[in-house]
Amino acid sequence: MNWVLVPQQIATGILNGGIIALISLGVVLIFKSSEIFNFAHGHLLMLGAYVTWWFAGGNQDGTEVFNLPLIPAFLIAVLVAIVVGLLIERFALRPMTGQPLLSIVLMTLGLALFIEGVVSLVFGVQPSAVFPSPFSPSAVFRVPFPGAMGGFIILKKTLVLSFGAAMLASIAFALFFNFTKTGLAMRATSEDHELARSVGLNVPRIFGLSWAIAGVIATVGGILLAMLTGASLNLSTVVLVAFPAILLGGLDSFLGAIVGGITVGLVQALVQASSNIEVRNSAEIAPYVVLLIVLVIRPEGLFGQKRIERI
Amino acid sequence: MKKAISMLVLMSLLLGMVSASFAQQNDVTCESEVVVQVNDWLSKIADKFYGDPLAFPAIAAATNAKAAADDSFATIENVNIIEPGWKLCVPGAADAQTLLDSSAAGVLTQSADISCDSSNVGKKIVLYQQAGITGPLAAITGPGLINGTQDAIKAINDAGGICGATVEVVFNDTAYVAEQELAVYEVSRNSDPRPFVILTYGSGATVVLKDRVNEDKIVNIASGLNGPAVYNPPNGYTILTAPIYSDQFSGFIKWAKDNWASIKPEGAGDEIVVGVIGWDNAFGTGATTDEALAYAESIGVTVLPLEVVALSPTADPTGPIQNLVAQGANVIYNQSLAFTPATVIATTRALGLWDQVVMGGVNWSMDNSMLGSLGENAALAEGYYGVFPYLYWDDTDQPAVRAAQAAFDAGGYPPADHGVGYLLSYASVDAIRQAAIHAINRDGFDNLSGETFLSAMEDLGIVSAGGLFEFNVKDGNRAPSRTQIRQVQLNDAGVPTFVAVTDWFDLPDTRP
Amino acid sequence: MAVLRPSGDFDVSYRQDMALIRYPWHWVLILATILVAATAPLWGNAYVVTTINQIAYTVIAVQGLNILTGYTGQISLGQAAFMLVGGYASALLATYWGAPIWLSLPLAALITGLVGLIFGLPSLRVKGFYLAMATLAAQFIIPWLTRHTFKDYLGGSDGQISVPMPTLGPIVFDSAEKFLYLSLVALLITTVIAFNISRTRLGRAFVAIRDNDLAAELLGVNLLGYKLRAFFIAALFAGIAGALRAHSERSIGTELGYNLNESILFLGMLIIGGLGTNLGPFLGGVTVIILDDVALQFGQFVAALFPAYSSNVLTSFRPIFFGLVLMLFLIFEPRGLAYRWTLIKAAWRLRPFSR
Amino acid sequence: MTRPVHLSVKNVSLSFGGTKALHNVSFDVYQGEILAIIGPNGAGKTSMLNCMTGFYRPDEGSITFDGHEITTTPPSKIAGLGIARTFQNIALYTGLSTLDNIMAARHIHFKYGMWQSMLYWVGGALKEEIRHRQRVEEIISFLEIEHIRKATVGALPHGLRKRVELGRALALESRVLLLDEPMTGMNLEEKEDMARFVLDIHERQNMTILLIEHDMGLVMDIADRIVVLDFGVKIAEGTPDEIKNNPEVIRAYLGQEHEILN
Repeated sequence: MNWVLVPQQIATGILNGGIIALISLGVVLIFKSSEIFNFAHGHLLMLGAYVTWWFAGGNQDGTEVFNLPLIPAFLIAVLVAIVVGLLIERFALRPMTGQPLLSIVLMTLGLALFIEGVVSLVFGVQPSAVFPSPFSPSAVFRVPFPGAMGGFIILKKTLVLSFGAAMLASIAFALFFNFTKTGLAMRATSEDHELARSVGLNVPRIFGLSWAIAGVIATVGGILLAMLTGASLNLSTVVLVAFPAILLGGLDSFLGAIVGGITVGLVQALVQASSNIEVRNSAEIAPYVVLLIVLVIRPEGLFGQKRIERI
Repeated sequence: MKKAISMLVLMSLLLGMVSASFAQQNDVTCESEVVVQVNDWLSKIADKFYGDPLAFPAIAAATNAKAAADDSFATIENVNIIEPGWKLCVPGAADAQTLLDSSAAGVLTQSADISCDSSNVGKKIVLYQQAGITGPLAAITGPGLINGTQDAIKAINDAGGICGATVEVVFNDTAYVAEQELAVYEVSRNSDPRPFVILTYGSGATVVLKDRVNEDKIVNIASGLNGPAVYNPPNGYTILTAPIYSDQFSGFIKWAKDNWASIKPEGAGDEIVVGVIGWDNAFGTGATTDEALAYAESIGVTVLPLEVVALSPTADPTGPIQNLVAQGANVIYNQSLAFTPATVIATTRALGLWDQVVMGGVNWSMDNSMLGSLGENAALAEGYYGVFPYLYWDDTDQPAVRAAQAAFDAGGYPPADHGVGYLLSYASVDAIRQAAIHAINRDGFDNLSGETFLSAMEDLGIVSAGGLFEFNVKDGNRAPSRTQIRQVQLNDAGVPTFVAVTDWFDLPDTRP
Repeated sequence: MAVLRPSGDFDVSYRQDMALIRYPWHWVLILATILVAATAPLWGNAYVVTTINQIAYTVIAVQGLNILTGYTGQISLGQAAFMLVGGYASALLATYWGAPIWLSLPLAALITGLVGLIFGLPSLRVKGFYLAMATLAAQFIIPWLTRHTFKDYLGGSDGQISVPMPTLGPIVFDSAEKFLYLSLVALLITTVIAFNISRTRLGRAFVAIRDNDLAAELLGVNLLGYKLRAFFIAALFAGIAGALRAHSERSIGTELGYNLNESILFLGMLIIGGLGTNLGPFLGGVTVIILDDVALQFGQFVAALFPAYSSNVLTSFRPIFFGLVLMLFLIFEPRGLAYRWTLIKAAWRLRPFSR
Repeated sequence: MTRPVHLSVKNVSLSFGGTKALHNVSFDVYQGEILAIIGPNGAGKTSMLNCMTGFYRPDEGSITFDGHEITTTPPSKIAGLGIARTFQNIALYTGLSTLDNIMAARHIHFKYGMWQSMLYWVGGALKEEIRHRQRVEEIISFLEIEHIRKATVGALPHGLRKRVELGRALALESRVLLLDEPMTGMNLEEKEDMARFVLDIHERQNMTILLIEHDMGLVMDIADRIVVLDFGVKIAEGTPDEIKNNPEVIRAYLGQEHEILN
């Protein structure tokens, strides 16, 4: 361990983990409500980033149709995400009700490819980096911290903003889920579809709602990421870091998703503080190694519920 | 589509010829005369007068034309070098356009000594090109590589083909999937007559085809990234047009060593410690080969072990950067492209380490894609060094570059494709033309084969013993082993431009 | 599966009842297929031959995946990574021991099988998505290991090594035409093995685990043991496929694919062909590879109509096509083409009463 | 009772989270008898079966089979020792045919391994398959399901599926048969058929049968002895006549009194 790097890496890890947590939250939401593990979440996220980018004026090269500031562009993108979420639920996943797990996994994978194709058809394959961001990527907060490199921990403002937004979104989401009637209905549905249907809940509508919310969460995540790196087809790959986070936390736990996300951020960052070069260079696979270990020790994840199997 | 483009090319050529003759008849008139001030450069002046920095060749051409008759005007030999006090001729906007067109429509080649001994009108020469216009890599490299080749071939045909023979190109999409590269190659190699040259892109193709092209004796002009495929076995039929990353890296550290006194960060010692940040693939690890490391040791430069950054826009390089600095690195070299060098630049700035290191990278890392990834914060890259390939768009003293620029404009491609790829492809097709002519002259049209073609390339010095493409351009050999270090500097408008800080120089040879 | 058989068609022994090839027209169909494939160098061009090669090893990989995912119900997102192991193993055996292909191929398969076992271990405790994630981990960890360990042997930073041409006694498989026979023989062997697995206790135990793992366990099937066997066999097949691919491409490494996309493609082939059927991998593999070509042609056609958007069109059509076809199959024909085929067969037998 | 004890449950307790599913339950199953476990819904009957087959591991207590401790033996091993069962909610392998379902249950009797499976013709797999196929055909004809031999079980009607499940349990050739509500959801005719099969099996093979069933009339008719569970506690054990008149049982079945007596 290279101790002088550790404070900074912990800070970076937590901040990066915030976004991973937000992305994980969207996947967990879909899983909790409809037992679907959404492999297309990363692509929804990319779509959200592109839509925002487009409404915000795109490349600013004179071909833009709209040229809105970030917030209105974001609001329109949210509306688009809701519609897309509803469409996906209605036309791709509702017909899959009762199909085996594998078919549903493949459906979301097919959906992912389809979205990728459509985005590259409409927005092009070149990364579109001109993305409105309130801060320059080099704007930072400097927090004095003895023992850190140079005596300071440095927090990129964009990262702090996205971490804050991710946490706010998570809290808003938790409040919604725990304290509103719709949230209660969603929780009930997540426990038992049949039972929810029998007590008069409109289960398809709740599934649709979950997808709409997941679409919104994805869009928020997409925008936060695009602020850091611009909109590109590569954005969807971030979900590959979120997957281990989700399983670490436990597939059916919101708190788990957040803790898992931050854990993965930390793991990736702390690995890079190692003094062994090969360990440092394993940042890409470190979350998966941790995941394998957790799966063997505690298969239901850190916060997941252990299910009683009945026969 | 092909028809439309060729019509466009044809029309622009016609226009160019008409206007060129017009320009010769009526002497150039200067709308204004400008005396060069300190800190001026041609593109800046062009930007001032025409609002287009790329219009500077018009000023150079007009000035040179004036200079022929009037000594008070300077003669511009190298557009990159103008001296304070020189008098320049700035033609009117219309004249400038005419001049630009005429220079663009100039002959494709610069080597006038290559002429045909025979005419083969009615015959045809088929080139086989395979690349991914679809697939994952297409998104990063862009279609520039392919369009460059195809436009160059069209230009050759429009100029009468190769010794009268029409050049045809058979293009096959491979999506950069190795299996597909192989399948397409099998078809090409079984064509009648057997192809003498194929054009491929990406290390997948280079690797998969390297033994096969040797067996089949077909020259593979590869923009591949894979050194070992070229050097093993040596003198093979794979000819690499892309710069060699280990050479570029060695050249960069050599330049840093030689110029350390002037470029070194404040407070840095005399000891040069280089850290490399790269992707975890053949490209990303291509700089720090054993040979390059041995070279670094021989010139007394310490190179730290490669720090890997994931090929993902969300990868955070804070750890690698701090690790390198903690180990004493005062030079950081990026072996990656687009978003990764962009985040490394931004993060280094954010960490407040920008002034403590000399930051640079391989040619692709200092390209429009990198500035594009920084978006409106492109100015952050100010001071970043890049090892440049042997040609760049502002080498407008090269007719091939002007021709490429004209073809690019005529093609109506998006600005994002205005990269090195298009240019290199365009230029390499021209070199193929030269070698083909030589082979036809020497051995006869019917004996044009991979073998005769390769030996013709060797005769002309277009290929080096190690399998490197060596372009013969006007001011000498600028093969992939030649380079120029450039730096991102902000022009007066605050727009980052790639400014040469060295002359062309030879890269160290770090081939295995 | 309900078997509709013409009246008067009886089996007189169990052996006959259990046979795979029961009618003369089965033989005709099988022999004709083999003949067509084997004579490809005579009637087809080089592209056809290479594509048949590619289809052969792709089908082998999908057959392996079919045993794990189709029969045993364990989702795997790591089949391509296991191919990488097989390719490397065979390459190293041939390079350093000069092993002929009849030796290096099975040994590579075995080695891959053992690696598959390691990544199958989490199946002891997890299933469903959790297991899918464990295989996804394999898909990331295996390529990483090939780049970062044993650099002298695995190519390290280059991400690839050369693979010698396979030899069998005096024969050197140095052209796609010759290699075709190697692939076809391998495919024939794996097909027979896959069929045998599906009709014996092994296959029944696999399906039992898929259909009702708890009941299977209570009726004497050792879950971990058989899941591991399924992982082993899937990796075994991936090893054969990877070795074939490595030898036919004459190089192996992470620069040449073997990524998550390919693993997903294999799953898609399985769904389109028909999950848990022996015909599925064939139908799926051939369909997807042909579909890819169609998408390309269609993309070029559309690109010609809208030249300004040609790069967008060309890049996007493949994912759109594959994604859309996959989704449509899942919704309208979730049992894949193999099921459609059995319906057609049944309709043919019952004609003219099939409607 | 002089028959030897076959299966013995001693002080078994089981809980899920906070809820006690079984509390200190003990009883013996004797060789060759039909023992019924009855009790209201949620009394812990199926949990008891699950403990006996190793599917649940009791928190306390022990279960022995022929004197061997099997409390912690994994389920697949217990099946191999000779305990077969059917399931409350039919748990057939829906993708397999009737024949293959029953063949799959022969799993523990097969000798050949993975490699022989792959080779089939060499190594004896084919021979063994044919031998077991003969046994399975006997079961199929005993249960009178020849006509659905090659039908996929997922599509079969409820009654037949129950019968296939019984066939599957028989194929294990176990010494104890645990039947979890084999007659639920059947019409009278089907129930009678099923009862006939159970009695046949009992008589022909002198099979020990442990039965969970709600149809009291049927239980009283075919069971030798009855164990009554209520809220996880054994409240009675005895012959049908003893149980019929046990006040505890009547209290547990309050309001269902007549059902017992019918």
